Amino acid sequence: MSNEKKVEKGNKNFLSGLFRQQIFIPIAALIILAVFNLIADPSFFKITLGYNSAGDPVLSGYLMTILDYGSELAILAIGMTLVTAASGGQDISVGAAIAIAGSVILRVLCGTNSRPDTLQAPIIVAFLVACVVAMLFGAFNGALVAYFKIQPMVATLILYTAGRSIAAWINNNELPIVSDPTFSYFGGFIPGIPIPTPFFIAAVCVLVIFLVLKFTTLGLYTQSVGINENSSKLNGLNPTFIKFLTFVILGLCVAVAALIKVSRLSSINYSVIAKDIEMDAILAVALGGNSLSGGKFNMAASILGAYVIQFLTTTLYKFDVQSDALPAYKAVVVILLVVLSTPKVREWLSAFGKKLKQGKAVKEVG
Amino acid sequence: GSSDAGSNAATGSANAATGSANAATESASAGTTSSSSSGDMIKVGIINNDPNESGYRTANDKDMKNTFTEANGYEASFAYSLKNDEQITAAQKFIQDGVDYLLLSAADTAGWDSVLKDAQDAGIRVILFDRTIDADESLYEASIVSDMAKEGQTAVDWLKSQNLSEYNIIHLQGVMGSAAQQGRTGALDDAAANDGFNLVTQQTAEWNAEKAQQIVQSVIDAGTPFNVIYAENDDMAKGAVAALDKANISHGVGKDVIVMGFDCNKWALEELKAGNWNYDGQCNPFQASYIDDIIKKLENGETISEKTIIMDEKGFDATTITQEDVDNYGI
Amino acid sequence: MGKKLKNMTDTNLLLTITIVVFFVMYIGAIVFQGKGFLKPQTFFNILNANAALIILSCGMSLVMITGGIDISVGGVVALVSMSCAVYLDFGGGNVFVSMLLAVAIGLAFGIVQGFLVAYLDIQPFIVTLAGMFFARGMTTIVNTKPFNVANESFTALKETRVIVPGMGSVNKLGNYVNAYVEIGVIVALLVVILMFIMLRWTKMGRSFYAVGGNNQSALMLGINVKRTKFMSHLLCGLLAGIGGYVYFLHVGSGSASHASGMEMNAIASSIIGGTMLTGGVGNIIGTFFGVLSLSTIQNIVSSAGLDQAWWTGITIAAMLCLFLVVQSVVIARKKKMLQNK
Amino acid sequence: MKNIHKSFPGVRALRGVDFHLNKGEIHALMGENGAGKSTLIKVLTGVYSKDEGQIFIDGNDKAVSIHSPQEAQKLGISTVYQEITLCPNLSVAENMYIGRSNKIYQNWKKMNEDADKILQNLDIPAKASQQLASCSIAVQQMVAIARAVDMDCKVLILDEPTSSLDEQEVTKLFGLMRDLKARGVGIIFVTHFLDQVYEVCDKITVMRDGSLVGEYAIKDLPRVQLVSKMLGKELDDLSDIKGEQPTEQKTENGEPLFETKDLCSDAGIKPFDFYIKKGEVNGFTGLLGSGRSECVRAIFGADRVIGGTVKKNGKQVKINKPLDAMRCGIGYLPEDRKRDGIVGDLSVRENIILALQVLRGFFHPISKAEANKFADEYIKLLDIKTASAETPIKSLSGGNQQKVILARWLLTHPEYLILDEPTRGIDVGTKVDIQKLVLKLASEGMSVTFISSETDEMLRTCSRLVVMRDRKVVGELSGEDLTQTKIMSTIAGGESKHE
Ligand SMILES: Nc1ncnc2c1ncn2[C@@H]1O[C@H](COP(=O)(O)OP(=O)(O)OP(=O)(O)O)[C@@H](O)[C@H]1O
Ligand SMILES: Nc1ncnc2c1ncn2[C@@H]1O[C@H](COP(=O)(O)OP(=O)(O)OP(=O)(O)O)[C@@H](O)[C@H]1O
Ligand SMILES: [Mg+2]
Ligand SMILES: [Mg+2]
Repeated sequence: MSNEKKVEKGNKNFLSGLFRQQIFIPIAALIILAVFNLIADPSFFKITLGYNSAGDPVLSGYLMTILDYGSELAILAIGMTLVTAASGGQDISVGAAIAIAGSVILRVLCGTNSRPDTLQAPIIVAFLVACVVAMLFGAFNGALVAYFKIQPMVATLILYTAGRSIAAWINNNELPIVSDPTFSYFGGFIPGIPIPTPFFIAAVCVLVIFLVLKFTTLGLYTQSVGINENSSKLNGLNPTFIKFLTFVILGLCVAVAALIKVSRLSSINYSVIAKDIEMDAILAVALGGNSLSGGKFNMAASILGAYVIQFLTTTLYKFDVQSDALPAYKAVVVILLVVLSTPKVREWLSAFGKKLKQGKAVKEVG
Repeated sequence: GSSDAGSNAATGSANAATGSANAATESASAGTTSSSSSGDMIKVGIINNDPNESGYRTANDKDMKNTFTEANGYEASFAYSLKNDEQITAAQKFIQDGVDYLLLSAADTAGWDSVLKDAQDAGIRVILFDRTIDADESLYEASIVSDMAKEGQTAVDWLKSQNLSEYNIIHLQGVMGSAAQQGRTGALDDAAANDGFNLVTQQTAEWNAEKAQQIVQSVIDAGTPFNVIYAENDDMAKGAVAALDKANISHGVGKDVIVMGFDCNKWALEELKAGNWNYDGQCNPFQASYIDDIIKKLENGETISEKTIIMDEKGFDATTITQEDVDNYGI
Repeated sequence: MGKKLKNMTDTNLLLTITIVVFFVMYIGAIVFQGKGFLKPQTFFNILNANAALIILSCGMSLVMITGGIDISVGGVVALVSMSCAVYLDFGGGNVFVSMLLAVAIGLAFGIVQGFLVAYLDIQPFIVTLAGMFFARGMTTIVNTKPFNVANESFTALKETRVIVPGMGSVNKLGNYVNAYVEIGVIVALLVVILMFIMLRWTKMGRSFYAVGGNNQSALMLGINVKRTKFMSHLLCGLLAGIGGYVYFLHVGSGSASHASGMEMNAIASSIIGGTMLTGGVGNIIGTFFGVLSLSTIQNIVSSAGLDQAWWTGITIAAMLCLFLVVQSVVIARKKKMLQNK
Repeated sequence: MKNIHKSFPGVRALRGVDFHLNKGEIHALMGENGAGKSTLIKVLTGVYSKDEGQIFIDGNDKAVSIHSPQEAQKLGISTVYQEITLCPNLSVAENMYIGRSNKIYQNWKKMNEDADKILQNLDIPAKASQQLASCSIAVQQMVAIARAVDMDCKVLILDEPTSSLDEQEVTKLFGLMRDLKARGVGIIFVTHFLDQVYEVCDKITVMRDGSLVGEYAIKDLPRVQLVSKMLGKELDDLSDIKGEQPTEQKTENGEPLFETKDLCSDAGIKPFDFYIKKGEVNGFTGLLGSGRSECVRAIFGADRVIGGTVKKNGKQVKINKPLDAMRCGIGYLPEDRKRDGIVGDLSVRENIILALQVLRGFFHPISKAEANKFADEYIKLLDIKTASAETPIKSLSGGNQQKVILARWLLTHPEYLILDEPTRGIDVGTKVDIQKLVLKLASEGMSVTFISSETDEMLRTCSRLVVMRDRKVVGELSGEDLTQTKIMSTIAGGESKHE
């Protein structure tokens, strides 16, 4: 009896434990991509310190590019994970919502003049207004899903259809351009700091969400609602409100992502800004090993998933894959990663890990 | 698509060069009755691309709206889509609604034959603007387009005239297959083959500034040297420049990298004037007045002498551009 | 009325809503907008333009009924039309072989995706999202430029019109024009009928519902859940291939941008037609009317003479919203009634 | 079945179990919660693959391999699983026939007719064309049974089919079982009701902790021994509880703790009055579907309340949603544990702390250490069989899931605990434990409402019973009146003591 217990404890060794962990999937994906690049061309990992046009120090290299451009996706993945967990569906309107939020930012900054010499309002005000607007649209989606019980993908199809038109409407179809250099800090570099700002913004968002998950019960509530609505209700939760809330939070994420997006170019193009980003955001959640039908989630895994996607994209660009053929390669890699992470394959890996450990143990004893 | 004020590259330019050889003798398609329906208002159905796709398109749409007004004797309906099939559906609807003229800027060159035949059967006259399509000429009255190949050639000629010691070019293409992309790419490809231009990378950024930024970023990260950015529209040039700025690579007049764009957005011309960019090729979006003319002529029973009308277009150099140019040609 | 409402299955209730709303909408369009809606050809044009979408939506409904989703169908359409176009033009091909090619491509997607979903238990969203990426990417690898197909026998087939007797109208030149539908419409109607029969009267069809309702239970009721899921994806892929060819027949060209976003339209149509993304509920006739409703909305908007481009998107979305809210309210009412006996 | 082994991650559910079933016998499979009965059945029918062991059929020497329920059906094994496993979106008739025939076409007319015939024969109040979801749980259970019985089977397996049936239906079921037995069908019957075992079974196989204890003929194994075999220890006789019933004296004194007046919810019950005193155990009784659950749901605010008032200690309180009720110190253990109770993918620990967490509020999460402490405490207290507190609750056996839910509510230390069928699917030993627990809680001052379909269970624990019929409160019994016959006659409408 006691022997058995020991064996069972032995099973929980670190390696096989890791294999069974959800976060193993994105980590493994990162490692595979990194190893591939290392073999193909180690200069991929080179980071150089240079000076940008304003004379400020700047780090550059593929890794910095990944950290930089993966930011929006990581931020969206946060909100998307919560929405997925609580409602068991996905928001496909985030791209369109970014267009709206971005449009709002520019509208506030530029006023009616599409090329102002000075900003019409402080950037923080513009950002806050965008947050409010994005959260309102999030609330709209949330209301349809939570109160009208429309399936998330369909409910958000409405905003997906209308979003870019609304964005154009907000600026009366003008394409405003901000010339103030401070505005470009958010998507570029803050003078004196050699690391791209989007990465900092993403890091702050990640920090905030982890604090929120730690110091509130958001995680437990969303999972509980996502798994069993009836039972959550009988435990005093308000499933409707919690679902609604996750959409509003996603709205906030959208506003932050929009700030970075419009700041990158100091302007906006309604029809292509953040194009297809919703698919990547959902993919990030899935690559994190989260079930897209709701319930349990792992936030860290989702965020890593976002960087996996960017890692992949950057790698493909590096190898000069034609950008319109790029999705085909991406598809192949994604499928390989996902197949690798299926329970069957993971079980096999975990058995392998166990053997490794047992082999060691035998040696030690011997 | 985007600034691809597209015309069919091959046939369009051939016609244009000879000043439209087809002195189209009132094609059969012009219809037997030239009497307009019910006299007062001329009904036009306008199918355009979504105006928020680019500055070019916005200007184009505004121009159409300002021309086809009730004051000018028109009753206009608009349909917008970036998708060819939706455009076709809209065209079918206009045909059933019984408009007098169908004005069309097609998203795709292909796939229009049967709709236009339907229009012809229904006695509706079709005028193409901005982009030609791959269909029989008898199916439309006129086509008012830009000559993309010429735009490309002008730009490449300008680039040659810079007499750089070597040409390492990042080539950012528009949506593959659009007339604008084909025309503007064609000229550069020729130069690459004949004049020893080196294309460091040739990638489509699909008219999208964000994608352009990532592509250029990738080239910078790889450390491959380059000294020219040939972007097939202003948006992509802008994305490229954003990547350059981040990496402290100077660009513009007398700097490390030459930046070239197309469309002549006002903001782009301003960049030009400030010396941050080097060249911008014009793509003229103001076709409405030409269309208006043609419709008036048709209504009076006149014949159209030139079936294909090529828009007048220039290229601007940063060193010679004036504020006047910016005001006059910026869109 | 109330009692009737209660006794209806969700499937039939949603179907009824769709059909009623469609007719209300169409008649409303005739009354208030007149114009083209007065002519039967407008209706046939909706069919012509959406034959492919109808076929795709049928496939989509099948997958959705089993509780899955397939977002690769739009990409498959693009890939099919591009491949067939390339084959017909450069390969100097034979129309019949091009059809086989289309079916083969569709089947290949269906089989691979079905295998990954059913036997490796990967989430359908991910599998088919990758499928979409792959199909779109492959399309540009096959050929980047859009082009018209010149092949004569193909053009002849494409131009073939089936005259609908007695529905023609007089055009502005004073000629009588016959109303017509394209061959694709016939194919689409056949598919609708076949799939309807399959779902309603075959063992496989009923298994789709069972698996979508509760796959754990279905397993214990002795249904081969894996095979059922596999079959639904396979059929969806096959229909995407056929739909792709019908689309190709309608536009007569290959292009990488073909059918962009069509998967969303297919999903939206299925849902408007009363299929639930959560599985177990749905009906092919509903899907058929779902497609019609969606495109009628688009038609109404496009001939409403909106002066600003943004209104198009906003109006379509608003009508979609209204539709969904009505659906949801009726369902909620039914649930309530069930509760109260 | 020989030497069957099966492990789940962290649990060894079956360790070398042998099992024999003869033609034409009814064989009870007994054991406490989590003993591995359901797992054994699922291995036999191919839902789970076995790690080790062999299965033989018809006395053949060659072992058969069963990989899916479908194959099991083909071999003539038809099964009613513990949790109802039907498809709610299909019609009743379809649920009865799907997955059975190899015919490609489905003849609706014939199927509906056949199904209607069977439903009529078995007296099941449902129509063949009705959607299953619109039937009550009991009817669904009967449909599942009808399906299994209708199959031309050699072996029939019934895993706790009676847990949601009332006595009449149980009698009907037993009739059926005897018929089948006469036709030579072998029946495996799992239940926690000892009476039922002794009523119909020929043999008993007892399991404990995943291993076989033994196979006995029914006459060789008196009740008390059976129980001790199941539990692995001697059980103080059931009658003990009755003896130590401490409720009487407490209920006399004091004002009602909770009191409702004309309470009425949108679930369709008639307005009712109800009260409970501190430290009192009372219950609702009535036939299936008489509205017992709806009454307590209304008190807890689980259904939308549309009229009436609730008073706590004489002061009116507003209960519009469960959280209000929880704040007032009410706890509610729902009757449908799978649908309303467990949060399947969450761990046992999270399931235990859920209600307390909600009470503490959004910004005061229970720390991991504290949660572990709570979890360990209650796992021990209620003797919950689980691999660890981390295990997802859905992989626990039914009875243990129930205990987790009970733990959840005990953790909130309610003043008033409502238990709706807390002993459904619970083994004898635990049942007694729970009854004892209830009485203990009451003696410590907690008020408890105890609802059960087993009248004697209610009689043993409750000091006062509210009787319901047709969603109306029709009477109240206490003290001397608490007898089976009195209850029955009140339900039947003999003498209504309605105030
Ligand atoms: N899918 C599963 N994953 C992990 N463990 C499981 C799973 N199913 C059952 N178990 C475990 O196997 C053991 C036996 O469970 P089983 O359901 O067979 O018990 P049971 O005898 O039917 O109990 P009950 O009377 O409560 O229904 C339990 O400890 C349970 O936790
Ligand atoms: N006459 C009826 N027609 C349809 N549904 C009914 C009817 N009576 C009751 N029901 C449904 O049956 C279910 C059982 O009712 P309820 O829970 O009130 O019964 P109960 O007395 O608590 O019995 P139990 O708890 O033993 O099931 C409820 O969901 C109720 O809606
Ligand atoms: Mg069990
Ligand atoms: Mg009840």
